[in-house]
Amino acid sequence: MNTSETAVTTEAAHDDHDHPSDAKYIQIALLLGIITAAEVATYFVDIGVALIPVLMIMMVVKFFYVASWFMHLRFDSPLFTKFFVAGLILATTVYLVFLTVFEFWSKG
Amino acid sequence: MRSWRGLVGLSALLTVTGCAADAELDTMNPQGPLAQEIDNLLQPVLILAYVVFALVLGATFLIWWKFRDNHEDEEFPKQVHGNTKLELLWTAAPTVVLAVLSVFTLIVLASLNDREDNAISLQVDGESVTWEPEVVVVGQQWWWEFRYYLHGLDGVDLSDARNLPPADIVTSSQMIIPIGQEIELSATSRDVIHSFWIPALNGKRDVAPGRVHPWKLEADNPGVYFGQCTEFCGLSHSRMQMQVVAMTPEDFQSWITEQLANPAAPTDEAALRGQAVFEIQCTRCHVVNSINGETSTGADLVSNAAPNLTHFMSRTTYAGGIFNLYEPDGSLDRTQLEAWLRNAPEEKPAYAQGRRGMPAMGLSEDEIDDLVAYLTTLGTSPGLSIIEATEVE
Amino acid sequence: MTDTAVETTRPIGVYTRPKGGGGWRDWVTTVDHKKIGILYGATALVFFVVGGCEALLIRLQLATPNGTILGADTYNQVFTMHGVTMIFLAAMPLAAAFGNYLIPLQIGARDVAFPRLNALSFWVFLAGAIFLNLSWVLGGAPDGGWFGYAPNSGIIYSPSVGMDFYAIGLQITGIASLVSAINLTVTILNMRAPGMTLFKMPVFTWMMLVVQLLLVFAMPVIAVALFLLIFSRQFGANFFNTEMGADPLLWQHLFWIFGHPEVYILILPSFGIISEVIPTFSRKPIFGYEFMVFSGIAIGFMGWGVWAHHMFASGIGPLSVAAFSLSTMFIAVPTGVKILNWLATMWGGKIKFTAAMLFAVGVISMFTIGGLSGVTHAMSPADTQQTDTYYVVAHFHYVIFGGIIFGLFSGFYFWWPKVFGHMLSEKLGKINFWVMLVGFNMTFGPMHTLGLQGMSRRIDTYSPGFGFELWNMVASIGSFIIATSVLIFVINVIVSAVKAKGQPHCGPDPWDARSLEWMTPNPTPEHNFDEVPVVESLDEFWHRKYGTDEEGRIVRVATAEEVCQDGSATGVHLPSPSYWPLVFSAGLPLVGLGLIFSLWLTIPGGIMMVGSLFAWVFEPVDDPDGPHGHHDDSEETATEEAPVV
Amino acid sequence: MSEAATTEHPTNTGISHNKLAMWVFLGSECLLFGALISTYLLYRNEFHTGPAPGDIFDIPFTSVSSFVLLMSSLTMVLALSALKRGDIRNNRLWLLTTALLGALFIGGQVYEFTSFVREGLGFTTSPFSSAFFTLTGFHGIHVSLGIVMLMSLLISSLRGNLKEKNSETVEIVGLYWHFVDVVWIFIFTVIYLVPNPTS
Ligand code: HEA
Ligand code: HEA
Ligand code: HEC
Ligand code: CUA
Ligand SMILES: [Cu+2]
Repeated sequence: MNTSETAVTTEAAHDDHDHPSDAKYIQIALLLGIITAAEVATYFVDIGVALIPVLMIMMVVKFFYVASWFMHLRFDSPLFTKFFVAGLILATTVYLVFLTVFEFWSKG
Repeated sequence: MRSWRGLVGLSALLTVTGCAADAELDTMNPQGPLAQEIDNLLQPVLILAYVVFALVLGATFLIWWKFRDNHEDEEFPKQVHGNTKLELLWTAAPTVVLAVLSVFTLIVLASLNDREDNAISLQVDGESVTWEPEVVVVGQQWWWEFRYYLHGLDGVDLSDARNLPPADIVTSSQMIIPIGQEIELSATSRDVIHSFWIPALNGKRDVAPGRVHPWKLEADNPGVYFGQCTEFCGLSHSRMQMQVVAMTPEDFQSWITEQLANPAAPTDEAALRGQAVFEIQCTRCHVVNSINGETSTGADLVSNAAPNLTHFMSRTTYAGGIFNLYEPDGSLDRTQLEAWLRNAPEEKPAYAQGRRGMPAMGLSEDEIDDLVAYLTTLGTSPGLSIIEATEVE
Repeated sequence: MTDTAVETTRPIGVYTRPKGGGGWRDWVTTVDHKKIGILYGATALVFFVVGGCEALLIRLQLATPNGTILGADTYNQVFTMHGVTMIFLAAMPLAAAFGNYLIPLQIGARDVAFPRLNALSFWVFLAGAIFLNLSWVLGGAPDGGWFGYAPNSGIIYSPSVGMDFYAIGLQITGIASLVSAINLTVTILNMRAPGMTLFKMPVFTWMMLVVQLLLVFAMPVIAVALFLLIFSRQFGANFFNTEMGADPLLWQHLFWIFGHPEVYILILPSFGIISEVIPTFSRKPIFGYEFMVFSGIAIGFMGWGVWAHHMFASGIGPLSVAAFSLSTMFIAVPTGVKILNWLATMWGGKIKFTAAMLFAVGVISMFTIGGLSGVTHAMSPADTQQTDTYYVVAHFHYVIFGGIIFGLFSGFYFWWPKVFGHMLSEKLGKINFWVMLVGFNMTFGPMHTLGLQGMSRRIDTYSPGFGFELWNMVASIGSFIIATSVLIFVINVIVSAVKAKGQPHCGPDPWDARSLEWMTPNPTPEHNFDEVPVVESLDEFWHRKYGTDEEGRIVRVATAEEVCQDGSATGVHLPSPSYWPLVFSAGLPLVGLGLIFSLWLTIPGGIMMVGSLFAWVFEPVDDPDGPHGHHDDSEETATEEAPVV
Repeated sequence: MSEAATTEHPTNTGISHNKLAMWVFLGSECLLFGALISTYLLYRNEFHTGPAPGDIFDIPFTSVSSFVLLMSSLTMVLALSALKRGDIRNNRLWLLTTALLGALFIGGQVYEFTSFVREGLGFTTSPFSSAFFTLTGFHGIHVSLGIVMLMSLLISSLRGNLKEKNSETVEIVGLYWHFVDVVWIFIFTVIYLVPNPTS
């Protein structure tokens, strides 16, 4: 962790610069809305085997945008990202293994 | 310091002396190839463990002896902060040891999990059938049922353990197997999780409701092998035992033949009266093939099952394998059986009110006498040798 | 800082903060991490004795075949409560006691990041502990084993209220653990003294950091498992209803996904403790500090990938068994690194075998026995013979008693002067150790044998004839020797306290210690440090006392008295005490009882909780007469950015 | 007393305690929802004799409420950004909008639940139903708690206590809010959109 240096001096300002404007937020929300629409569209339009991968990709993109922009992970201390990503990765691996042990994938 | 060494030595020793002669559940006394494989895996690892422990303890004593220093001086020993080479060494060394262990573990694991194709030929109702030895094991609070489908398990739906298709032979507490054959088990449960374990023949396997777990057993020699339910399953978990009786193929065949036939109808007065009581009081839970066939199956109980009593006398222990049916001389242990019929929960804790276990039936002493007379007509006693070997205290 | 927070959150008349003062009021409102640490420790010791007495009952029942001291039903409750009490109400809170008391001191902080939340953690824990034990008198204790396997823990098979107390009680203590874990994580990351980088932190603090992270990630998993159980029992949910197609293994997985990290949650604090004790008494720095730290992290990390080793016989497929078998074995590697590094620390030292050191050395050898039997479990085919026998009971008592309890006792003897200002008797301490070592090996050593002889665990009695008689008797006698040793400890505590009465406090540095906590006088003053030290190295305190001369020999450059602060600073601002953590916590068991017996009870419970939360948020930052300050824990009041220095 | 003693509280990481605590907590929440979601996935086929997920999910309806929740994330950042500019008025406006959107989402969930119950899917109908209601119920409780927090912010703002310098409080509540949204993004895809078994 990069917290090992003595951060007695803080970049207290890091919050202020670099902050996206409201317009940027609205753009992102628009993008999220469009992706959601696309997601919903898959329900009505048959795209065959591509369905699940496509859904997953769209989900991850949305997830990523909310986390990095709305939750400011992009601009904020990397420590936050570490905690969050640690939780995410841990949860994902542990529960994927969990489902695998239950033979979830073959049972469908 | 002395005492310490002595004690640690003692505790190590205890492990070695694990195999007392009269320990019927001894895990280190394999009596079949499967248990043998496990033992072969464990023994060297135990030795390795002693070696590692001896090294750690030896180092501790050496340090104690060489570096103890209770003087109040200001001298400091050489200040060593670490040594990367050493660190890597003692990261690598155990890794290597464990890698070796894991190879053996995997080999044994694989071999314990593959299915051997074997079949024996049996006379069933005058016909010859090939039987791949397989037994359905069903656990419930707090006894084991063993079901034999002599025409194979193909097409036999085991998914609902409380509603299993009729089997050719249904028995409880004692599983009878032929020697020298790998017996495939399909194990399931009618209520909670139990664990099926015959230490001399193999490790254990849990049985769980809604799941059918494969497992297997094999005995080299005829004999009686003890087991115990090892997954905590409630009140009488400690009293949920079982035995495997391994027989020569000939003996096994005669056992099959006997089990397939219905016991002769009682003739004696008391037994007939007993049968009458049985039909009123007992058939709502128990099955005796000649009376109620497969029609009533313990509908009163949470598990939906009570032991099938058709060949009751052919087993030597009952009620979860904890009571002897016979005295050592081969005569009926009447006192115990009467006590059981008088008030079963008194003999073996159960939640009879909660429909788990056999209730106290409120029978009169006469009725009990008659019932015992009737029960003794159900099946024939096995030989004295089995009675002796299965005796439980 | 900014008094503005005070100004903006106008104190609402009634909610003035208590002033502290003296006596019991001081203890129930305290937010001081040291007092909370002591509260944790005292409570946990009480529950250790409770759990120990349950263990003695178990041993009495099993001493002879066909034992009749407890019936089957009572026995099941007793062993379940023994496991639950020891793990959740004794071992975990004892670790919390050390963590609370020592972490801020070891990193040079005045308190933890959220003092009121810290108090909350303790009171919630206490509420949960009392709640769990109330079950004894309110309809029967839990009887499903400490891991409460479904469906045996369900309403059909366990119709008494016991398992409800289990599920709700553990949920309550879980809240305490989670809150405290977040608190200590933030404390360690954010509040280190200037100069103290992560890699200058004492190993104990490091291990506690790993433990807090494990807690942060593991507690929610058992929380979910317990919710599923509560919903199934209270509201008829079908999570474990196999008739409808539910899978009973769901509970096992969730429980052990939590449960295995949990055992490392239990052991790592003790590893941390002896990593402080051993260097001190060997008069050498810890060998391979980075390896010690990284192996601790590795243990914590690998601990997530091994849970199904508790389920080798449960019917998961052979591939899963193989995978978990391998992952489990390799956990021995980082643990081995620790064992060998401790030995290497002692090697070439000038070792003083004080009581604390004896217990630490005891950990090294006794834990190793347990660890090695763990490896024999990890070989899954072998484990199918061992699982659910006394061999497992032997394994985990060796790691738990030999690893955790010995480690904690080492900590008691080591830090007692720090906390209470007087030493424990070394003589009694050594007797304590030897008696405990003898009793411990006599109790749990024979269990290896019993297990290999085929004695199942959780059986209320056994018949003669299986060859179990001798070793059970030996084990039972051993357990009373352990009890004697615990009694000796209690006597030591009392005798030493009586002796110390009226005497001046012991000097600041009784052990010639190494880390920052000893830079404050003994016992620690309320404000910890007069002045927060600037840290330059690992073992800062030691380095301030010693330097090297031209030939590289170690020479004393300052006496401990010179280096230590005298605790004379006055007027240091400290967070004010508060009633609300206690009030909030008292509401929880009421809600729990309400769920079990009558929903009406949830109303006063809910009111207490919501009310105290409200009061919490709006209570003034400071006690009315105290000096103005800042640094408090409520979101409303402490939101200003970290000031730039 | 010496002022020095009280002003020595910069944090090592440069991050405030509260914010760090919230992130640690969110890391923990990942495991909580992970367990609930996996439980659901395990049981989505176990509908016993009751309705199957594919029979009753109303995708168009849920899409709308998902969209509502998504947009509440936008209003939440706008609230924060307004406060950072010192624009108290817009801050209040957006906080209120966020809470209302959240409430709308909850309303939708209540409607969904009642219509499911009407179609025969009760909490105790099947393992699937228990898992479904538990998962979405936990999410709903999180949203509701978020609404309570937003309302508290609003009240404190109306009492004049929510100023530019308190923006971190809003940010922290925002983090929680976005997290709950992110969880829904996951749930919406994995539970609703991935083709569901039908009876
Ligand atoms: C403090 C708690 C603690 C700790 C630290 C451990 C440590 C380990 N445990 Fe244990 N365990 C428990 C507490 C703990 N355990 C409990 C409570 C249970 C029972 C739960 C229940 O059922 O109620 C249990 C059960 C348990 C099981 C399930 C048994 C069963 O029910 O069938 C297994 C199986 O693999 C296991 C394995 C291990 C291993 C491999 C380690 C390893 O971490 C050990 C590593 C250490 C060493 C190996 C010693 C030092 C190493 C060296 C000196 C290097 C050289 C070594 C080699 C080359 C081998 N444990
Ligand atoms: C931290 C964990 C911990 C600790 C410290 C202990 C300590 C002890 N445990 Fe164990 N134990 C468990 C955790 C622990 N245990 C767990 C998790 C289980 C599994 C439960 C389950 O299966 O669900 C278990 C199960 C278990 C069993 C198996 C029960 C069964 O399967 O049927 C046994 C049997 O002997 C046992 C014995 C003991 C003994 C004799 C001690 C002794 O070391 C206790 C020593 C302590 C004392 C004796 C203190 C008493 C002191 C006094 C009496 C002095 C009085 C002084 C005053 C009043 C001032 N324990
Ligand atoms: C409500 C159900 C019920 C009724 C009625 C009942 N039993 Fe039982 N019986 C059981 C159960 C369950 C067991 C297994 C108990 C155990 O092992 O814990 C059992 C066991 C037995 C056994 C031992 C069988 C074995 O092989 O283990 C005998 C013999 C027996 N019952 C006889 C009787 C007789 C005779 C009656 C009638 C007077 C009777 N039972 C009525 C449920 C019942
Ligand atoms: Cu059946 Cu234990
Ligand atoms: Cu484990």
